[in-house]
Amino acid sequence: MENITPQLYTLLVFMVIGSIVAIETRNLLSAVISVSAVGFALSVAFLFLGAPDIAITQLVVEILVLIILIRGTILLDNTAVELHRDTLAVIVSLIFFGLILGFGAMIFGSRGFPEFGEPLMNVSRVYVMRGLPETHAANIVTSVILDYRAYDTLGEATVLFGSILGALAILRKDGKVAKKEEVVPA
Amino acid sequence: MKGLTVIVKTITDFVVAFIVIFGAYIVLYGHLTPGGGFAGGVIVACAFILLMLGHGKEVAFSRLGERMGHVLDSAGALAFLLIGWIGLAGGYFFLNVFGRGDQFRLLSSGMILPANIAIAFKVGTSLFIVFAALAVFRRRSFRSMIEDELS
Amino acid sequence: MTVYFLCVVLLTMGLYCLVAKKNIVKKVIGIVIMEYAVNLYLIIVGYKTGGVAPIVEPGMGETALERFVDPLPQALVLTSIVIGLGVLALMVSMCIRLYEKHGTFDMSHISKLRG
Amino acid sequence: MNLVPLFVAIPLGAAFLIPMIGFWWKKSGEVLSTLSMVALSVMALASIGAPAVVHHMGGWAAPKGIAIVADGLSVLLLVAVNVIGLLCIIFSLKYMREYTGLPKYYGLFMLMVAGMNGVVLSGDLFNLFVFLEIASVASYALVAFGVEADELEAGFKYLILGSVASVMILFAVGTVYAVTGSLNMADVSRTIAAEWAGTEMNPALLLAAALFLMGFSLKAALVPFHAWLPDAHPSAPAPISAMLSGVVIKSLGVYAICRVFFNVFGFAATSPGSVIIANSMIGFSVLSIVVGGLAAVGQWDLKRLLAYSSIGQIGYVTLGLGVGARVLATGESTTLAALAIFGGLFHLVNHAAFKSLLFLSSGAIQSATGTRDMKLLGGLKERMPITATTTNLAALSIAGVPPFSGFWSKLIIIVAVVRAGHFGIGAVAIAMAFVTLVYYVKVQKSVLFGDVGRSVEQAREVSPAMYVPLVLLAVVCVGFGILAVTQPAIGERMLGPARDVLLNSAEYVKLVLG
Repeated sequence: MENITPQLYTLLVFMVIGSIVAIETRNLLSAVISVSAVGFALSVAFLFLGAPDIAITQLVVEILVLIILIRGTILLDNTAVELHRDTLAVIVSLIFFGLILGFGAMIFGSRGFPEFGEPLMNVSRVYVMRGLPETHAANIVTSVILDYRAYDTLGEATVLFGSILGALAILRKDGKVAKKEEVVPA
Repeated sequence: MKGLTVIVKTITDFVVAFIVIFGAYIVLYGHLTPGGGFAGGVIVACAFILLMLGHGKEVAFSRLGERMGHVLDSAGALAFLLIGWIGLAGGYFFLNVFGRGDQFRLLSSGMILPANIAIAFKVGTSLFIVFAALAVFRRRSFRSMIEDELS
Repeated sequence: MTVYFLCVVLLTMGLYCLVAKKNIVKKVIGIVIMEYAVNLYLIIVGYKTGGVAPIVEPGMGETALERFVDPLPQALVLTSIVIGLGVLALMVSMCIRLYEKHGTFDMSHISKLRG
Repeated sequence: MNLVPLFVAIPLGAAFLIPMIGFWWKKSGEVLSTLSMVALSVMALASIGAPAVVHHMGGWAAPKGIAIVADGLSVLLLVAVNVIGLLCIIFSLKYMREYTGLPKYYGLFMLMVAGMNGVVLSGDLFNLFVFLEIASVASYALVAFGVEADELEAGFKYLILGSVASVMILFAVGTVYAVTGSLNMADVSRTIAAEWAGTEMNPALLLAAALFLMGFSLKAALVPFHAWLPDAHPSAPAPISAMLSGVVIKSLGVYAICRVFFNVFGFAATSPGSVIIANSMIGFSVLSIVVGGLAAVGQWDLKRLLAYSSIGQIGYVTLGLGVGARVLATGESTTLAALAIFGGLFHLVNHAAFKSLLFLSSGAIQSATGTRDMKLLGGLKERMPITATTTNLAALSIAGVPPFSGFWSKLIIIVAVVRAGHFGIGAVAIAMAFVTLVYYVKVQKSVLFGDVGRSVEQAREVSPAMYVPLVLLAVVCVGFGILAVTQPAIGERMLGPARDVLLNSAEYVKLVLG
């Protein structure tokens, strides 16, 4: 089987650069479009990593995220971001993140963590081997999300329901009923 | 929101039907090919959003009213919950009590197909509603503010 | 290993954006980047070298099944993407309301509560 | 067939139905949510003392499918969540009249309850994350429910920090999955115990533990991660503040810390990793006790004072649990660990009762006088006798005045801390208990007694719909405290099973995997 590492690294570096642009650019529209470019690169990366379901979902969600972000925020105000030169905060956070990165590098290189490309497949072996005979779904991912772990999917649908309900609640015109004449207590 | 030019409107009308059909395919064949209720639902929602962007909100709302959207949203979620309840009759929540049928056929794998359809309904309508709410809200509250800034 | 490392880089960049930037749209973007990083991390954890998508075709034998990548992280990521979308919708609606109240996206002009 | 899934299915059904039929039937929210909360409370109270139950979702056995587990600890939290939820709903019926969009409010409230019930029942790491998100998303929206500038800002802050916590937890779940190849808590626990007990902990697992600790501490608002709480809790409508301070930070934060660290990672003797985790738990707790207590003294906004006090009191809960964890990790006597954990859980239940009572009272005061600024209040004892009495009882209890329940739980925690040899920490805990007394005396002086304040002159007692839940909670608060001490069998019956779950993780594995 072909080696996907070069493509993966290219995409990852592209994503990192895209994120830097998204974070540092002073125009909000550019920032939103850059972050969407990162999302599309992520979708392609999922395709390379053998996850077409996730790639499709990521792609369509990314379109929606772009529309919502532009429609919801940028159209209101696309003035350039004000510069805040808080040098101390930046230095402190850079040192802190350097520590996190070093810590991460130490852990992912340790012997306890499985190498890239060699998953343990402890429970998943059962899904792969028995998925079709047990659930009759050819797409093993679907058999996992809608049969073996359908309860999670109920939770997922509920999160979406809750956030939409919450968004509608927050977009209400007025929070409180307009006060009528106060009743003077006897 | 008045909508865009005639060219855009015509193309939109033409394309929307195909997008909906494609979304339906993604939903119905979710257990056999990549995709599923969620991706398909978002695609259908995108079709309605396209309609809304192209024609203005009135046309989109005439195809799917706001109240109808809420009802379908809740109904999709309830349908999925109901599938879990049906399983409880067999002793376990989400027990797959439907007949599983032949492998590799559309009507197979028991509850997965209805669950996919329920999720697609839920996701499609709820995303459409939230987009509509964001767009409508912007118009309602900011028209004066934006006009002030432009003048 | 370098792949994991790049995921962590992406994650910390999102965190940096969240901490250092004052604009609330930038903060939203930071959250989105962090979610990308976590989703990518989960999928990479489940990748098998030379693996194929876990979709059975008629007539596949045991050895073909052995080459499937891990399907469980994919299921988790699907859920996590949806959750991210929901939270984004909620965040954007709050941003809109905050803009309506203050006329700006800049947190340093919005912030009144002392924390 | 057991009915444990109904704890999640009933509130979810109510939450889905309410916004749908709210268009036609305006009262749907009130009726449906009260009915389902009554049902849930009855079910929760009925399951006290029942043997632990495991339900395999979809009929798939444990590591393959998702298992939900109702053992002693889960039942304890279920009782707290559902009973307090019921009282908050009753309080909302009148209090929330002044807000618009009530079907949305009740829908979100039921989602929050469903999320918390799902979290405390879940036996699967990812499932725990999903239900945690349900409860969090609902509470983000509820904090900003008033859509005023302050409320939106507090909600946004809460949302941002909550999302960071979620990302951390998800990252930790991914790491645990990468190392153990499973998500079921019992299965993971078995793998960790088999491969890593007694040796130096796998660094990847240590990373996961650190991320879990940070994520859950953010949800529990332990001190360095507390920045959102003092804004979010006062901004929410009063019943939601009561829920947030009373049960949400406990079920999403403290419960999750307990479950993940005691039952999944396991505080095995002689494992250096466990000692590090236990020490950081103790460190965060002491910081929370000190910062929360001192910050509360300086507040003049009643709800802000209560919010800071929540940080401090949660610190006592995690202090008890952390000391228990440390004793387990260093392999000292199990009885001492049992005492410390018992104290922590006792304080958790007590705090749930009296802090929700205090927040509901503050809501009643605000609705009667129109303010929550303590400088404008005063002399409520004459104008609102019932509210003032219940507030006073709760304040005495939280301040640790004997014979109220708060005194006993703090006493047990401090005794355990001292007996474990942490004299400095014990001294701090005692000193901060006096600080708690100081700021509740301040509340009493400037709100309940003293001269009648400017805003209080026109005030009168709130309607029965609002004070009935207050009285009920006060009865629970005082009665439970006195009974738990005079009749140790009752305290043992309530808290004993929960303590045993935390003490013995092998038992949990056996229960779930058979």
